[in-house]
Amino acid sequence: MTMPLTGNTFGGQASPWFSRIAVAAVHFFLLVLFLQNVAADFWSAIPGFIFIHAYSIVVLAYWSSLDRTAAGDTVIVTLTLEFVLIALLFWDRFSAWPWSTLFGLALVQFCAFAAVRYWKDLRQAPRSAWFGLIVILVYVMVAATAPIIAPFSETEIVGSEYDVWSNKNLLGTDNLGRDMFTRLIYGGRNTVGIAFITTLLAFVVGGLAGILAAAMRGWVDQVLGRLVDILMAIPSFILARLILTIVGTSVPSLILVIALLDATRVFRLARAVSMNVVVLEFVEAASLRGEGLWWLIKSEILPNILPPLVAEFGLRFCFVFLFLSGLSFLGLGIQPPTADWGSMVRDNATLITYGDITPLLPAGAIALLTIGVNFVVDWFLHKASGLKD
Amino acid sequence: MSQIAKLVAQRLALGLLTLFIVSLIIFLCVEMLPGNFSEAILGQSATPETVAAFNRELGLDLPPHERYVTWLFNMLQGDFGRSLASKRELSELLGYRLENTLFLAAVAAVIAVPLAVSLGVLAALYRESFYDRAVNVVTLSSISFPEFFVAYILILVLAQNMGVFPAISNISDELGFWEKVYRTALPALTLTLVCVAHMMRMTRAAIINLLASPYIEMARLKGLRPTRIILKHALPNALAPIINVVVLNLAYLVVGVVLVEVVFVYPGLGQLFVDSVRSRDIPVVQACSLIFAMTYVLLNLLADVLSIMSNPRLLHPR
Amino acid sequence: MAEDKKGEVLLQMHGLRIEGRSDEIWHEIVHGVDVVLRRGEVLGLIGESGAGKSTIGLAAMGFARDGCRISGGSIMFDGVDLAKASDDSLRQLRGSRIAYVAQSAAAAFNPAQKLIDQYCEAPVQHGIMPRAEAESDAIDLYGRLQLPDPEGIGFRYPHQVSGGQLQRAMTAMAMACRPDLIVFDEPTTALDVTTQIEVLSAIRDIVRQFDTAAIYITHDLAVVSQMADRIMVLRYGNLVEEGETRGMIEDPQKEYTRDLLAVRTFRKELAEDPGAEMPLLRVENVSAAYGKSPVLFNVSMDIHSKRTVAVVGESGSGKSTAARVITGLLPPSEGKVLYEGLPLPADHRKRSKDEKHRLQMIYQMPDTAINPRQRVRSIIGRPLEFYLGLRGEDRDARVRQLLEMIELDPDEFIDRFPGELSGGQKQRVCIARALAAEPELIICDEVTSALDQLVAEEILKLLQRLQDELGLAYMFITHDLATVRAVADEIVVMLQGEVVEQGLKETVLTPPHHEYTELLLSSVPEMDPDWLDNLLDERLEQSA
Amino acid sequence: MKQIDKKQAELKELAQKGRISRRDFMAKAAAMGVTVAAATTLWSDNVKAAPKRGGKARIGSAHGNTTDTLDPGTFNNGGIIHQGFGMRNHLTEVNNDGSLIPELCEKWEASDDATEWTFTLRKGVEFHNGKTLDTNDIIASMNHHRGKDSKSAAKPLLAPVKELKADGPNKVVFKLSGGSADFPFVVSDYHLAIMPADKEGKVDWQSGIGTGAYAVQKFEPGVRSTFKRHPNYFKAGRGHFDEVEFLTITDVVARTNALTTGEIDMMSRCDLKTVHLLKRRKGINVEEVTGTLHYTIPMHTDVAPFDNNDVRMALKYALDREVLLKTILRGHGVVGNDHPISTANRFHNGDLPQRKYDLDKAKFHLKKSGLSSISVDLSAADAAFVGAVDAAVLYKEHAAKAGININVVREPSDGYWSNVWLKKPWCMVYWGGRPIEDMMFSQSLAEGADWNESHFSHKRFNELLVAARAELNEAKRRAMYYEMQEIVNMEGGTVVPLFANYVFASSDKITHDKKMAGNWDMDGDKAIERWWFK
Repeated sequence: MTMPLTGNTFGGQASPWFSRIAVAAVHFFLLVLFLQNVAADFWSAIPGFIFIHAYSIVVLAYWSSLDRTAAGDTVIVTLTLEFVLIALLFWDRFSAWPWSTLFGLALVQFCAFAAVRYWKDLRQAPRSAWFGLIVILVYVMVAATAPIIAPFSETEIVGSEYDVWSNKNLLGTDNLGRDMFTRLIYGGRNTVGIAFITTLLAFVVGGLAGILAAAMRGWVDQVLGRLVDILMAIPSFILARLILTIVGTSVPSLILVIALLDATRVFRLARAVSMNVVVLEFVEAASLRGEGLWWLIKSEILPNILPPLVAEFGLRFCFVFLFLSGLSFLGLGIQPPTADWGSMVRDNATLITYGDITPLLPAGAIALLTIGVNFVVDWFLHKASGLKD
Repeated sequence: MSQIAKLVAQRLALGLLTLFIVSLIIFLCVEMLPGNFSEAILGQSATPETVAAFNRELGLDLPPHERYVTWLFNMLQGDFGRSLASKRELSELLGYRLENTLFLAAVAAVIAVPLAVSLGVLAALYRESFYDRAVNVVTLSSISFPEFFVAYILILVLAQNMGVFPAISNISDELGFWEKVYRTALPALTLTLVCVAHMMRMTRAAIINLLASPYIEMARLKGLRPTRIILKHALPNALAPIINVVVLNLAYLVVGVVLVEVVFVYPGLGQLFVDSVRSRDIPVVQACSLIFAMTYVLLNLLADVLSIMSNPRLLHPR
Repeated sequence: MAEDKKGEVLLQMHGLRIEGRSDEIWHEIVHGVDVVLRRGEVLGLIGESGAGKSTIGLAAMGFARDGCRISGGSIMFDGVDLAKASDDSLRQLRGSRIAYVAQSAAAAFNPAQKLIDQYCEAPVQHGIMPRAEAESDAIDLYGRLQLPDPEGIGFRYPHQVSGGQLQRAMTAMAMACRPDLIVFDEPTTALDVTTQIEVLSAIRDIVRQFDTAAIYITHDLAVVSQMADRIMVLRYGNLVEEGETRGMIEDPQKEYTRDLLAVRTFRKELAEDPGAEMPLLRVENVSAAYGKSPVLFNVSMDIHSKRTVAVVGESGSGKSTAARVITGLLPPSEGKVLYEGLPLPADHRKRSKDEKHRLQMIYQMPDTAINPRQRVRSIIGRPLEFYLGLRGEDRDARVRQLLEMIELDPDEFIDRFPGELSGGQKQRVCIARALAAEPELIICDEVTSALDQLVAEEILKLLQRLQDELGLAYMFITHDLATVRAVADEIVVMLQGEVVEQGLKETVLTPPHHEYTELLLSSVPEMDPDWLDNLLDERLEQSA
Repeated sequence: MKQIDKKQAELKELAQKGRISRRDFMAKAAAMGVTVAAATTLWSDNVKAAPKRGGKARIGSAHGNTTDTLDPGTFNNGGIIHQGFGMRNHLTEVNNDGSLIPELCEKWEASDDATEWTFTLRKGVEFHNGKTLDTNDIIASMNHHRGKDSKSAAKPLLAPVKELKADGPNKVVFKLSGGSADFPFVVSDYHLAIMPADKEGKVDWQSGIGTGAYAVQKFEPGVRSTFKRHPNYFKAGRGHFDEVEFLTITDVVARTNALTTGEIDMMSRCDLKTVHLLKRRKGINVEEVTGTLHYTIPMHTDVAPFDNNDVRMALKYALDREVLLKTILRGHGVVGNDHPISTANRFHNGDLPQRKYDLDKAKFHLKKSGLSSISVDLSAADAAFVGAVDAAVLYKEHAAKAGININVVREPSDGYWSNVWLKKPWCMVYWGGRPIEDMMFSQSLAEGADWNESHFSHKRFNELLVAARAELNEAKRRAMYYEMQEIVNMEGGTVVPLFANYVFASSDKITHDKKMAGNWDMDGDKAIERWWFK
């Protein structure tokens, strides 16, 4: 039953024409941002423009000449190099950018590179997964570049409350007369950003602990397992409430608390899937070789439990997202005037009674992203399970 | 069977330990909250004298560890204590709320669980069909909206526009059973929408997971009908994960419905808990947390026992 | 079964083509095969993995696994073209007129139902007989298949019944509707040799009793020659050769068939008795247990450098446990392991790098023995880095050397993932990984049992060459006496955690044997269509 | 006079119940010495709005906790206060026109220096359990809040009461440590409800028995309470519903939905953001009253830089109250003038110029203070009032233009009153307000007062406070209170940006007197006593 193997599912090589276009598009996007925001005048941006394009050509030429092993590393090297070079060239203006925008841009670029790298897989993705990917990409780009694309500032009051949709305020205004469109964009940035960081943290903590428990067994497993059991026995909403009340609802404490609560769920999954891996012989072989714990985790276990973890990441991200909105609803989430979708729904919820759809927008935004992420996760899981046979 | 008894005993003992630590954690958390019961009750009008008098009467002036030990000691003797606020016996105060919460959970579960499982089975049977995709998208959307938003939309459509259900669940114990069900309909529906997707997807996945196994192939080669293959051969073997996810959702229906209670003014445990935290009514907070933790422990135990019962390998060892 | 129908063509597949899907592309895996089967005839399908034999066997039921499709040709079964028949009519045929016996009965029985429920399902669902009748029929068949306690065994769950018995119960289940045709898909592959004989004879008897036509699929020519009237040899989805069993065994026409027949003719030169020379590794009175259940009892053995010790036994005999004790994965409850006369720490975590690198292990399943997320370069490179401190170019150079040593082209293979390798190639990589540590002793735990016979032979030859070149000692754990014959210098026979016999190869293999060794040796099928009959007669006489 | 009032009340009741024809009514009125014109008005007023007895009223309140009890000493939210007013009465009552009228007493008298107050009890008032009200009940009810072990929030209110004793069968005498012209107002406080006393002189608060219009049937704190009308209620023209169901619905959306779908008949606290939409709904009446509820931003006047009055003035000028009114209250309120006396109070100083957003003046005062720029922390949490944080942020933006840097510190809502208020040098606060100037001033601004949130210490102010308290001449008192408001306005440490309106709604099946009380939400939290079904 073995089929002729045409390539590893996760190391597929991108078709060169697409990679060129994609990277060029990313660079072009970056440049437009440059021209709009960084370069004080058009002419001073020209060298940057020329440089980036010349550089892209060199990178791509080099890249396509390489075999695919190096491609992954090249992506990372390229990414780093490019940012360093841009930073050097435009240091004075660059430093004025908010860090989150930089981070966001890095993320956008990373997405593009990932798309290029896994183009072969993407091409086979079903339509629903494509839809999900596009939704996620749009959200990431919007979130990353919020200060640039939003017509107004986050808390600026630009009109009377509940204005109708107009040219000036694309989606009307909210309960305080702030531009709804702007708030939506910023809300996405805040909510998505916080949910993303929270989930990431939960995975780092919970995932590591889970793998550790599986790898070490014995009392470590017991202690961690019991601890998680206890934490899970307290309903998360309630524990979150208590802790947030004690430490206050600042964004860092929100992130830490939710991450801690979510880490328990991640722990369980990570432990369960790691358990399946640690009994495999290659792990035994590595530990017989005398490899340390860290190597076992990093090189032997982690790469093999990544697919289910990534899938879980998507789902957890959605849950965190909904959890945050729930907390906002109870007034414990992200505090005003910072825009977030949960409290935007809540702030405008009374409108629903009068059949107004304004509160639908942020709720729809939440739902759209959740659905998108789930589609991608479904596809990913499908692929990952396909790997087994 | 003795194996099950042993497991139950072991898990119950562990559960007790868990409960003990939970009570300790909750107590510490509430202690760490700014302000205490007296200040919370008196609010803006608190003066040092009245607060002191309050504390004296309620024994709040004792050091925390002493209060905890007393509480624990009384607890062990079956005395749940009284609410600081109303001086009512907790068993009476909580009993009513718990009953409401369980009622809501039961109504939601009665709708949600059969619905989810049958949707999941159908989706597995007609996988990759239009029906499958449609159910998938619909259920996904239903969990993708925040809970309170689903609630508001249901109110708008079913209460405001169509007027079939009341907008708030004003229930009391003198109501008849069906009247109670009627008034609980909207919150139950909200909860159903929130948790069906999860259960349905798990049912579908668990069944599909098994479809590649040799015994399913064998069943197909025996010339059995697809329905029979799914129901007789796949479903019984997929029960363990399904039971787990169902139980997880049941636990959620009991402990995680604060938002729905707020929106529908449903007098359940969640509201009581939130209120009691706000006013630092420690005995009530403790008791609620213990009930929640106990629900979790017991339901988990139930899931394990049911999983064992559904698995002949464990039920009938060689 | 009417006598006049005997000899009539029951199944005729013509130009059968089957496609399988990988990476969203359809590849043809069976390229136009013709099969003819008459009533009462047993047809053997033989070939290595990837030959398409199971696929063809299933196609005889009009069935294609998920991800496969029948893309061409016709499958005429008693006048009906199964390739074109509707799902409903196919379903009515399956189970009632064509039945299937799967490779692993343990997996093919629904674990949640009792055996008899599963037996009755087909006859009741097809409306052939009511439940009660089916049950009594089942008990009758269980008896005929020599299952112990035929009245009671049906009311057990699959996990409560041993593998050999399950395989017979599955054969009974296939017989339930008295089908015209049964497809046996490697029914004895997963069984021990001694059990295999019982199942083979039971299957043969029942097929003969009911005069059922059968397709018998296996990779073992010796087995199929006991069962089949006619044999088809398949390779890569093509027919290689077809003929009457006896004729084919005696006079194969094609080279591939000859290769298959010639498997395990490879023999190692006989070695001398090592005498009192200090052994490289000595296992001294070791007992071990998993938790509370003891699995090893007072086991002792010596392994001398540059020699191969084969540890042989059936599943559950404790041979792998012995390996785990030696490697330090399972500290023994009693006894000790000496390396060059010095005791090794019982727990591998307490052993030094120096102690570790001398002792390497190769596993049975190459699929799980190497990390699917690492490239060959790092799989082989890591021990070099870890034990020898090689980095960068030095390391790569050495990896290339090792790849050449195991006969894989470095340029082609160094950057592959395990998923891009065949089973034999993976096992070679495992060997290279072991070699990278520059060991003195390699424990080979059933290293060939997951591989096709021809590939296995290549691996054995490779190991032998490496031993000659590098002076390695092997501890060779296997259940396959053919392998033992091929590679061993010394043999240790194990049964239920104890060593029943040990010594030089010729001593052990030359009669008189220990009783169990005798049983083992006699149970290995031979390429002789009469072997099974003779053996059974012999055993019958002995017991009489 | 009193006699005539009583007769008139009886007449009114007859008219309202339709038991008397117009002709008979006029005749009876004339017999009582009422002018024809007055009698006509009386007739038409009462018949048009003739309160009808009956029906089951369901009320959705924004407030109410599961920890609420029937002990009036711990009443702390509008929900339980409203229920308290429904089931119990007080010695005096603030009427819906803001005036003080006798409730359980028939009249009160003061000594000349206003240190001794005598209340004559109304006769024949019956508790729900049939017991008749006597002086013991009054004394026990008052003592419930007094004494060393009192846990009552009303303890400070009664702190000046030196002695409390009965004088004969139906008179109670309060002896005060200092003159207090407004003492009758004090005893109208919602804490000081009259409950039946037992033999030991303790009150029975647990049963909820009182003299009020409604007797408690079922009390589920924080959820719902049901009441039945007290058949022998002593007040004429009050307490019209047969039954009352009191629901706590904290979520404003749920409350609004309940009202619009007819699940409840009245609700407190409308959502200000959408009240304009609610008003458009058919079948819903929205009411709005300016009351004493106000927001304050007190600075500790003994802490730098707030110890400098110019800094305080600069901060007062650096806030655009109109914007705050528009955004925080959506216009449902009035701007404050940096003193806590509302237009609903008797002695509101309307002559005082309204303080406006004036950057020049702010800069001027800032310069005058000798500080070129200041940077101050402002603590806020939404526990102070809804939108407090928004308000703080707006303040920050306004002040920045005057060169004042306000750093908004977001405090946790929980424990705000114990950890932030009175502790942090500058924070956001809300006050329910007091119907009496003296109460307001002596609680929040008098030197040494527990709640002197701005640590205000002004000699003249304190002298005026004591003098005005004992002054029985209204004109003189007015002058004194005007001056005090000016002092606070010019020198106080408290920014008072807004007075908030009470906005509540009812179904149009409900009706009520035209005049709405401004001392509490929902008609002085007496909707269930004062309103009726059409």
